[in-house]
Amino acid sequence: MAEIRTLFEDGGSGEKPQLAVRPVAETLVVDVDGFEGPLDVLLTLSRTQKVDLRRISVLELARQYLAFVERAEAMRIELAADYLVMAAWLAFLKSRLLLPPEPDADGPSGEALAAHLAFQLERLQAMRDAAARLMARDQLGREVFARGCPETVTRRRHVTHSATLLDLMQAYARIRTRDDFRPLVIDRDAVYSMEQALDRLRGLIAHAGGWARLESYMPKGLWRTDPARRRSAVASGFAASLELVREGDAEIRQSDAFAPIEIRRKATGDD
Amino acid sequence: MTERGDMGESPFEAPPMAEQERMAEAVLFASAAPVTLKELAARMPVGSDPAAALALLKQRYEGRGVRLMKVGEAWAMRTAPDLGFLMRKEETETRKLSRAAVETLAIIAYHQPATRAEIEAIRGVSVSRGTLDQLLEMEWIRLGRRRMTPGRPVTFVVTQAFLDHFGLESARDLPGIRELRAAGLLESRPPPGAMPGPADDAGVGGDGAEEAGEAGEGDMA
Amino acid sequence: MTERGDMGESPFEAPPMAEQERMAEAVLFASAAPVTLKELAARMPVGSDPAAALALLKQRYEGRGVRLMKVGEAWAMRTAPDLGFLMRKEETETRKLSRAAVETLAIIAYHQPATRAEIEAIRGVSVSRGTLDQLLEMEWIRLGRRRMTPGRPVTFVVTQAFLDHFGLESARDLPGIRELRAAGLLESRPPPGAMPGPADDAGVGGDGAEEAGEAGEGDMA
Repeated sequence: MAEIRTLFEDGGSGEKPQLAVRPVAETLVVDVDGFEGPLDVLLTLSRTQKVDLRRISVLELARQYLAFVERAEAMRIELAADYLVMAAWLAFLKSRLLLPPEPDADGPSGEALAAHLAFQLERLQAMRDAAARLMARDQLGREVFARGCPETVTRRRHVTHSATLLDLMQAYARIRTRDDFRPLVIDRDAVYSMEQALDRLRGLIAHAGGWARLESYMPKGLWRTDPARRRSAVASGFAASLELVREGDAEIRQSDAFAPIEIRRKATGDD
Repeated sequence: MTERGDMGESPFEAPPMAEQERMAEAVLFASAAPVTLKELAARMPVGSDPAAALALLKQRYEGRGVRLMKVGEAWAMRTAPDLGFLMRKEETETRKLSRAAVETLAIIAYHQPATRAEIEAIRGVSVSRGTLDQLLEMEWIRLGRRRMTPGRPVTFVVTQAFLDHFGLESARDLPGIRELRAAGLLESRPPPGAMPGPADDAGVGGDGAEEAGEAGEGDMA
Repeated sequence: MTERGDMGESPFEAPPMAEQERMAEAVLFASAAPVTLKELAARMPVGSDPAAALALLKQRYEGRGVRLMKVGEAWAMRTAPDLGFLMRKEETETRKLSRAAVETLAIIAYHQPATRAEIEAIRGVSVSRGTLDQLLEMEWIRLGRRRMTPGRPVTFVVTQAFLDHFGLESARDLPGIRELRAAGLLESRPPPGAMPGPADDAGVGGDGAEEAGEAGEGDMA
């Protein structure tokens, strides 16, 4: 719903009426921006009757409200839709209350509708009174005060580390599968170092008898199947074989260009 | 610092009641916010009876400048309201609530849990988003459980901070709530037939509400 | 001691002493900072004797959970020092073990006894002293027998506390590689390069079991 106030730009007095001293009937139109909806207007109008809300004359109230709407229209004040809806409804209620009930009329009786309106007004008034009583109570920070300098509760933290069996197994599985996780390691997977080749060759030819192809000493697995690794392993293996010969630990031979290179431990050598 | 061992021979033996009362006193005194029984129990030695300690404490502070007050499910030390005039210096600037906000707050407090449609049906105007936001921000209301009616609308209820602010033990202690209930003004009555309202189906979610009709028909002029 | 002289003659009669005590109590309770006698006198009704009120108050709180204390030239209410332990909240926070620690632990569990060099070879990164220290401190690993190899390196084995924590009867109950794979914890692709360690059928936790067949091929060298 649109703000009521904006609909009364030309008619507003600029001053919001006080709840208790709100002027009624005659000055309603100019002060209408102080109302919070049609129910509020009706509640204010009902005060002119100076009776218990339970004994209020709804018919009289309907007359007053309709007069209020007429005035607003006469002053070319555009009323919010719900004010007009309420006016239409009250006109209907008025006719129901004035005319004798038709025998075949359906829907609730005028009395039932009027009673409900009276109930709504009484309930709204009750809530306003309750709100006033609530706000009149002793309030924290106004009449009642909390501790001015609360002592802070220091928190002492114990940190316990924990891991589950699943964490453990997953960690192990991760290491064993060498998946993507390899922190701070320079990836040399595809490089078979000369040192590695030397170590391997030295260890193996020590137990070998005669001539054997250099490739047979190559590492197994991916070092043979993966082309990049194979290349590295072959190169390092050959370099290592030359190194062993240089050191006098091995002999190599090749029968022809591109023929297999063979290697054996030098008979006289010892390590 | 005294450790638990000093309290008794066994770590499972609760300290004497007088000592428990002292402990409850210290904890409540040190806290500006209400302390729940559960929190208190968690801080006191194992086997303590915080409820009994609080009962003793409440008695002790009867008529003093400071009182022990129950706030919902929690307890707090608060100055006696008759001495408020001494504390003007401590007074905190409270934001002025609009009439709409005050009324909305009262409706939620007295009717809780209340849906927005119910608030609107009572006030006869729609509730602006800002009003509820303000009350939520002040932590005087919070969302309750959804109403099990078509659309499952959210409900609003008042908070412990609300109770604390207005010095209420529970929402049952709201001023005049018994009389209002007895007068049937807290019931939700669906209107007979179509009644104008802020929303088309601002039907007040019913817990077996009665039709109107009992309100004096003879008084109608 | 009293400041009554400052007040001059008053047309008002000072409230009874018991009332003055209540007032001092409320003011000290609500004040954010310690309150001096002068401030107190300024707040209390004319003709009051704040010093006397404080003396009464001090007496009243003797031995209680809260006490009246002099802080410099001012007065304040403070919780009794022997109850300081109530103002501490012990919080136990459980944190996940770091990835490095879990991996190191896993390697020790599967390969025990394992030397540091072995752990590093398997993980492919050096093991920080802190990681091993943490696991030792948690008592999940302990030092085993020294390896009878050059340098006689220390070995690490898992403890009973470790087995208890992970609900294992022995380290042998740890699922093997085949089971890990079946459980979807291992990808089915073969590891790049033969890796040292217990194969599917290699007993877990042998005493330096022979893994020599493959040693020297993989990263371990």
